[in-house]
Amino acid sequence: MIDPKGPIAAAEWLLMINATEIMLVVVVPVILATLGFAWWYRASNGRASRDPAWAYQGSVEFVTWSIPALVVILLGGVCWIGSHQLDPRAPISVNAKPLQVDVVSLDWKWLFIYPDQRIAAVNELVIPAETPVSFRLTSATVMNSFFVPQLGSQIYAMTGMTTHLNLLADKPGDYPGLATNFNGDGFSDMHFIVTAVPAGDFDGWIAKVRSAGAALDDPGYAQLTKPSSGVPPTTYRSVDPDLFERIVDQTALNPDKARAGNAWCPPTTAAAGG
Amino acid sequence: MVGADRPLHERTPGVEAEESRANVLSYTVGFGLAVILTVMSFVVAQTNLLWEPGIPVGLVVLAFAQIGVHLVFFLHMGSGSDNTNNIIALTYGVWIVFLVIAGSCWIMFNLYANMM
Amino acid sequence: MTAVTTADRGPAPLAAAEGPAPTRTVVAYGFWIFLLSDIIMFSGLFAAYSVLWRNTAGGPDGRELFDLRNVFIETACLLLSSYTCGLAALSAEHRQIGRFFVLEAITFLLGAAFLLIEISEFAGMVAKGAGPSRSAFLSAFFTLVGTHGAHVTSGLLWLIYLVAQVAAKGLRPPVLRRLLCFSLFWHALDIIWVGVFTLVYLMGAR
Amino acid sequence: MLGRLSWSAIPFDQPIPLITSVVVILIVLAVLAIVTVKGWWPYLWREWITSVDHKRIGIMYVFLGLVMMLRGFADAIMMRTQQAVAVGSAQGYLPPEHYDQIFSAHGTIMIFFVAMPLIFGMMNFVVPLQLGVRDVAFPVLNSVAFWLTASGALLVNLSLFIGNFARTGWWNYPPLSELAYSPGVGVDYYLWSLQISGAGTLMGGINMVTTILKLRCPGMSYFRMPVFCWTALASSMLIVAAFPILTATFVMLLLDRYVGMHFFTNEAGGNQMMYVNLFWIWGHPEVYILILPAFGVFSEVIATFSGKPLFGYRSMVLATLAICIISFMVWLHHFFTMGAGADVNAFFGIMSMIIAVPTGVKIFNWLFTMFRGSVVFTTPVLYTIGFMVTFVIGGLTGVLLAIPPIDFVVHNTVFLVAHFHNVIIGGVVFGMFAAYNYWFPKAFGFTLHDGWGKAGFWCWLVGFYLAFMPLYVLGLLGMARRLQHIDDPGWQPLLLVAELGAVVIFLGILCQIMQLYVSIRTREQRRDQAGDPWNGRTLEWSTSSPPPPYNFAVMPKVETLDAFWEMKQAGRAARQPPYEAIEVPRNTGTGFITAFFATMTGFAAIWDIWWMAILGLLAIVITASAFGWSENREQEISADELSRREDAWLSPGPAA
Repeated sequence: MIDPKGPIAAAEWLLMINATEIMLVVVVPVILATLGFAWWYRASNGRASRDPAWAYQGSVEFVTWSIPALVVILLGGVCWIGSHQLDPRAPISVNAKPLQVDVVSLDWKWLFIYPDQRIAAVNELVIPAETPVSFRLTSATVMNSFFVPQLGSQIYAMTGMTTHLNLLADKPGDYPGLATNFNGDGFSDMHFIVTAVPAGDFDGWIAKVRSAGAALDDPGYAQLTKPSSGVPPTTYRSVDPDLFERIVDQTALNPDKARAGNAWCPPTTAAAGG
Repeated sequence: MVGADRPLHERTPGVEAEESRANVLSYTVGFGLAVILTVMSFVVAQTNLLWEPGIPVGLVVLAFAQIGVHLVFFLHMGSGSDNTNNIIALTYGVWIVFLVIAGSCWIMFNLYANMM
Repeated sequence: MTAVTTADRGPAPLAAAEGPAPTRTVVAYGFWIFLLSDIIMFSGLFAAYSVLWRNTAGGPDGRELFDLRNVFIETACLLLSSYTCGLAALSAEHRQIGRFFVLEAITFLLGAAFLLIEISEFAGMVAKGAGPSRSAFLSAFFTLVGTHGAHVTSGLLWLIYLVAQVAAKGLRPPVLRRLLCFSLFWHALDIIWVGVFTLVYLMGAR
Repeated sequence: MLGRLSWSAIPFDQPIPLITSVVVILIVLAVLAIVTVKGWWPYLWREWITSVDHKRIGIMYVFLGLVMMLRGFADAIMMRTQQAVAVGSAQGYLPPEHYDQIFSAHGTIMIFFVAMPLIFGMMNFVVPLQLGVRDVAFPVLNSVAFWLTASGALLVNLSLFIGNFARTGWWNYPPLSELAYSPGVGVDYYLWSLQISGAGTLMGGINMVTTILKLRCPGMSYFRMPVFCWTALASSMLIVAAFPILTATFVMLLLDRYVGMHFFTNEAGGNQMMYVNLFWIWGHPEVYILILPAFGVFSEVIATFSGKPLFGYRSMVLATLAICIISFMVWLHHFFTMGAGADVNAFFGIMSMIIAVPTGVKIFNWLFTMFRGSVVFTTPVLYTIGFMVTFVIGGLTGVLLAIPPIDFVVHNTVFLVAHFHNVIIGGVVFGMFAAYNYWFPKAFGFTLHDGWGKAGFWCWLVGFYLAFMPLYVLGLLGMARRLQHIDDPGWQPLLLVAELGAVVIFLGILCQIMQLYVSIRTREQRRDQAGDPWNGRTLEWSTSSPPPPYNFAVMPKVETLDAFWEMKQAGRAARQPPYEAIEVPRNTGTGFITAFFATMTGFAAIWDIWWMAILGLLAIVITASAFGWSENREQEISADELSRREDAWLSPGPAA
C-alpha cells in the first residue's frame, strides 16, 4: 500500500493522504487545544481567568457544529466521486485489451484460471504489465477476500457468487498477494506472488506453461479442493475454460447436481445494477 | 391495590382502566374495520380488480391500514393527554423495522445484481 | 415483574404529572418496549424471508404450497381471538369475572384452532418433501411462520396460567397488570400476523 | 445419554489449555474454599446473589466485566506474543487450531463480556441515583438480566476446559461457521453463550429505557436529566432495537447447524451475505451502545472537575440522539469490499461520515467545558484528556475507513484492528476506568488511591500507543488480521514494539490491582463521610456513600439542571424530614436460579444432551411461573428506621 505499483492503488493511496491531511487540519488543533486548555486552566494556575458560569454561547455552538460539518461535506463529496471512479467493477480505460483472469478461493490456496489462454495456476499469478486485468472471483469453500496491496482494491470471493475486480500493474515486478478474510486454519499460508512481466514476455510464459505440467481436469480439480496449506506454486497446461462457471454453479464436482445458489433479485434492480 | 385506583396521567398502550374510550363499541368498530381490510387483502390478491403490477403495492397499503387499525382500536394508541412517549417509541420501532427490511433488500439485491 | 411502588405511597402531588409514574403505567410501558423489540426481532426474519423467498433451489415455491383458504381461516381465528381478548380485558376492568372467563376461553379456543391449522399445514408441507431443509426459501418460511406460531403457543400457555391466577386470586391489581401485558402481547401477535399473511402468503401465492 | 460429551472433550493432550484449566480450576476451588471456611455463603446469598438492589447489581456487573477483562487480556497478550515470535519461518508456540480460538474468544469476550457488563454496571449503579429515584423500573428483571449475562460468560469460559471455542473470528461468518466447515462444539459455545447473555442484555435495555422515561424524581424533566442519563437512554434504545436482530440472526445460524436449514449455507439457495448484513445491522449500533455511555461519563467527569456546567448541554443531548438515529444507517461500511455497487457503497460511506459531525461537536463541547474552568487533575480527568486526544485519532482513521476506495485497501488488515482498538480502548475502556475511579467512593464509601490510579493511566496510555500505532503502519504495509504466523521478517521490529505495548498495558493492569489493594488497606483514611468527595453536580452525590438501599429517604425535588449543585449553591438541603415509610423490593433468587438453568440448557444444547436441555428449559419456565405467582414482593422500611439511618449519617462524627 505504501508503495503503489498501479493506478488503482496510486489513486487510493493519494485519496488516503488527502483525506488525512484535510482532517489533520482540524485534528491537530483539537489535540493541541485539549492539552493546552487542560494545562492552562489547571486549578493551580493563578494566572488563568475563570468563568464558572460559562456554559453556552450561540456563536461557539455554531462553530462547533460547522467545523465537522464542513469537513464531512468535503470528504463526503470525495467519497461519492471516489466510490464511483474506483468501483472495483469499473473497467480501467487504457488502450489495451484487458486480460481475463478467474480467481477461485480454495482451502487454502488460490486457483487462477486464464479462460482465454486455457491454462491455470495455483498460488501463482503472472500478468502482463501495463495491461488491465479483469478478475472474476468466486470461492469453492468459505468466504474469502482477494487482495494485492500494491495494486489496489480487495474484494470478497464467495461461493455461488461472482465478484468483479479490475487492476493494472504499471511496471514489471513481484507483488505479494494475500487472503484477508479469515477462512480457517490454513489462512496464514494462503498467499501468493503476483508477477507482472513485460508484455512481450507474457506470451512466452503462456507458451512455457502450455508445454509442461499436468492438465487441470475434473479429477485434478477434485484433488485440489481437498484442504491443504502452504501449497507451492503450480501451473496447469490446460483447463476447461468453463470451470469457473461450473464452480459458481457448484456443479464442478458433481455435474449431475442441480445448479444451486441462484440468487434472485427484482428485474428492475438487475437492470440498473452495475 | 394502589395502582389501579389512582388517576392515570400518562397513557400507555393498553392502559384502559377508567378510560371511557376503551369500550365494547371501540373494539367492535376496530374488529369490523380489520375484517373489512382483511377481506379486501384476500380479494385483491386473488382477483384482477387491481392492475396486476400494482397488487403488491395495494397489499402493502392494506396491511399498513390494518396495522393502524389494530394500533388505534386494540392497543389504544394515539389518544389521551400524554402519550408522546408511546408514539415516539412506536415511531422509533417502525423506523428500525423499515431500515432492517428495506435496507437489507436494497443491499442484498444490489449485491446480487453486481454478482451476475 | 415487580416494580417500585413507592410512587403509589407518596403524598398525592408526587403521583401527579411529576415524579415516577404509577406502577401500572411503568409495567405497561416496559412491556410495550419489549413488544417493539420483539417486532424488531421479527423484522430480521421478515428481512431474511424477503431476500430468500425466490431461492427455492429448484424446489417448490409458494404458488405450489400455499392454500389461501386455510390462511383465511387462520386469519379469521386470530382476528376474532384478538377481539374476544380485548373484550375479556374490558370485563376484567369492570370486574365481570364470569364474562371474563367465557371470553378468555373463546380466545384460547380460537388461538388453539389457529395453531392446529398451522401445524397441519406444516405437516402437509413436510410430507410433500417441502420441509425446512429443502431450500433457503422454505427455511425462511418455516422460521418466520414458525416463530410466530411459537409466540402463539407461549401466549396460550400464558393465558392458561393467568386465568388460573384470576381463579385463585381474583382480579387484583397485580393480576390485572399481568392481564394487561397479555392482551398487549396477543394484539401484537395479530399485528405480526398481518405482516405474515400479506408478505408470505398473499404475495407468495401469486 | 451425554450426547457428544466424552472424556476426549477435556484437552489432556494440549499442554497450554490443560495447564490454564488446572490453574483456573484451582483458583476457583481456593476461592470457594475460603468462602466456605469463613462462612460467607449466607452473607453472599442474602446480600449479593439474591439482591435486586440496582446498586449491588451494578457492582456485580462491573466485577464481572473486570474479571473477564483479565481473561480477554490474557488472550490478547498470547496473540501479541505469538505474532511477535512467529515471523519468517518460525511457527511460534500456538498452532493455528489454538491460535484461532484465542482471537475468536478475545473479540467475543471483550465485546460481550467486558464492555457490555461494564457499561451496564455503570448505568445500573448511576442512573437511578442521578434520576433521584429509589430503584429501576423492574428490579427482579434486572437481577435476571445480570445473571443471564454471567451465565453466558460462564459458558464461554467453560469452553476452555470442556471442548473448545469457535475458530471463526468474533463475527462468526458463515459458511465457515456452518456445520460443514465447523463441525465441533466451538461455534455452538459461541452461539449459545451469546444467545443467553443477549437475552439478559435485552432485558437490561428494556429496564433502562423504562426507568429513564417513566421513573424520574419530581421536577426532573427531560432537559434536567444529567448527560449520563441521556447517553444511557440512547444506548439502551439502541440495545432494544439492535439486540433482537442479533438474536434472530443467531437463531437462523442455529437452525442451519442443528436442523439442517439453509439460511447461510453454500447449498440450496442459502445466502452467506445475508448473515453479514444482519450481523452488522446489530454490529454497528453495538459500537455506539458501548461508546455513548462512555461519552456520558466523560461529560460528567469533565464538568465536575472543571467546576463548571457542561458546555452546550442541549447540543450534547442533540448530538447523542443524532448518533442514536444515524448509527442505524451505516452498517454496510463493515463490508464495502463485498461487492455492492458504487451508489450503495457511497451512500453508506457518507452516512458513516455524518456520524463524525455530532461526535466532533461533543469533543468541542468538552474542550469548551475546560475553557475558563479550574481543572483538577484527578485520575478520571486524566482518562478524559487521554480519551480526547486518542479518540480524535481513532475518529480520523474511522473516517478514512468510511471512504470506500480507502477501505478497499485497508479492510481486513491490522489497520482496521488498530482503528477499532483505538476507539474502544481510547473511548470505552478509558471511559469505564474514568467511571470506576469517579463513582467508586459512591459505591464503597472510600476514594481510590490517586497515585496508583495515575500510574495505571499512564501505563494504559503509553501501552496503547505502543501496541496499536505499529499496527496502523503494518496495516498500510498489507498485513492481514488474524495471521497465525507472518512471513515477512521485515515486520518483526514493529510487532515487537506492539508486544512491548501489550506488556506496558499489563503493567497498567498491575497498577490498577495495586490501586485497589492499597485503597482497601487505607480505606479508613479515605472515608467519604459527606458522600460528596468531588464537589459533584448531580443527585447521586446528595446521598450517603454508599447509598442506603432506598437511595433517598425523601425523594429530591429538582428545579434545574445540575440539581445537586444548585441545591448546594442555594443552601437548600437535598432531604428533609419528616420521613414516611417506603417500600423496597424484596430479594429473590429468581435471577440466579433462572441463570443456573439457562447455563444448564445452553451447555446441554451445545453437547446435544437433549433430555438435559428440556429439563433446563422446563425448570426456567417453572422458576418464572413461580415468581409470576408470588405476591408480597416488597418490604417496608418504617419511618422510624429511616429517621434512625438518616440521622446516623447526617450527624457529624466517626464512621457510622
